[in-house]
Amino acid sequence: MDIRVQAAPFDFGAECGRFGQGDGRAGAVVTFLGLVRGADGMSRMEIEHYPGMTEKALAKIAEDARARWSLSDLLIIHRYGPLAPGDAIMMVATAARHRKAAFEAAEFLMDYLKSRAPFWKKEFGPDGAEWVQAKDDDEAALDRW
Amino acid sequence: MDIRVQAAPFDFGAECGRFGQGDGRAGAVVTFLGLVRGADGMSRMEIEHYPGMTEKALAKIAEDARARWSLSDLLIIHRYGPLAPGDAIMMVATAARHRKAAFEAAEFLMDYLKSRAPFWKKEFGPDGAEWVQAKDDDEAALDRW
Amino acid sequence: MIDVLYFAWVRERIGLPRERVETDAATVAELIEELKAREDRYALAFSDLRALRVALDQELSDFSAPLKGVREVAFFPPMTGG
Amino acid sequence: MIDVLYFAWVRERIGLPRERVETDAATVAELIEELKAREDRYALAFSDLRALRVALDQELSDFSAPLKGVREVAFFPPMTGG
Repeated sequence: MDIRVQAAPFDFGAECGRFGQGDGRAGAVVTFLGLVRGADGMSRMEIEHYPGMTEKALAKIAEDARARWSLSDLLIIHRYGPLAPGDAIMMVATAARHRKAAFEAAEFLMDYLKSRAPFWKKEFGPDGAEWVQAKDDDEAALDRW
Repeated sequence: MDIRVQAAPFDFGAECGRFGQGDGRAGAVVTFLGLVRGADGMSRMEIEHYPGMTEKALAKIAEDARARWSLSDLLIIHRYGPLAPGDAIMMVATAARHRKAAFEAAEFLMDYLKSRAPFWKKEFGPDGAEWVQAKDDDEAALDRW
Repeated sequence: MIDVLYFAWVRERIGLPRERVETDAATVAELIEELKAREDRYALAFSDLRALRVALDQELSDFSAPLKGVREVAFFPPMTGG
Repeated sequence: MIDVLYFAWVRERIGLPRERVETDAATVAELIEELKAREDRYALAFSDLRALRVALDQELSDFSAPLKGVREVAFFPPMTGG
């Protein structure tokens, strides 16, 4: 299990290559990568976070996932600071015996990361800067767990 | 979009590293990796398939996914032939604007691959060889789509 | 003449991966009856149709489907890919 | 004395990321009323509480929660990570 909050870029391919494999326990690995989209004329993004609370919130979300599904491995990486279109923002990965647990745990992590980890995105576009608004959908996504 | 049916190993990390990124269209990438578990004393596995039908079935499943979700990229790799515990059996990857579509499309691909693509697994263990039996769960998983 | 293919344990029970069959069977079910009448190994392989699937010209089908125009019939157990 | 932290547009409206506040407020809601009474920029930042979230000692909480024993209060908009 590994949780990282960092300004530095990470290498999604390299993380996937070494995640959850090699011990023979996992039959299923699911990974999710969140990227800055280049659409809508956005030129850059900045992510602010709450040092201290971020780490606690991510640890809690990861613990909740591990209590609910039997996972042989789990990874969360989330960046903060300035980002450009195409950049990797964050990733999660889960490993389990069967695909259902790996998929469900990855979606659970994403749903809680979206609405319960203290990150805030600000987009800089042709019309100036704007804080990304939380979507009602994202809050509603928690209801299924 | 890329679909490969092959006896050769593939490099999950390298595939993840070059999938769905770089064009700025995707905000979400989901990947799934299926591995041979080392549990239960299994010493090796063999996967048989139906050349010709396999390619058609996978193309159909991929087309169905693309008709249903707006995907900026899609990848399916499935191996056949002899495999050892820890080996990668197959992977799928999906790229979309938002996480919901990427997750759903990846799960759709997996559910249909399990029950509609002509692959058969045979496991070799301490008590001899046995064809893996399809699970009722796997057939039932199709009902949600 | 029709190509008949067998996969997984169906192939193992019948003892060959494919054969050309001379038949006037109108449906898959009739073809199966003809094959079962041949030899015990066929009767054994086709003893429980619920455990079998059929593809006609590489598309999943069912036992009541007509064989007219079909060039390739394949029998196999439920698939276990992924 | 309590540390009060602001993030995202709350930080921008109030114009600083954190401050130490001398207060006898019993609840978060009372602390907000004290802050709003200070200056327009506070009144503006706290004008719509539905658009705000609060964390007490780095755990999400709510506006009716007591402040007794709390060392750090943070105000911010709904989170948008992932």
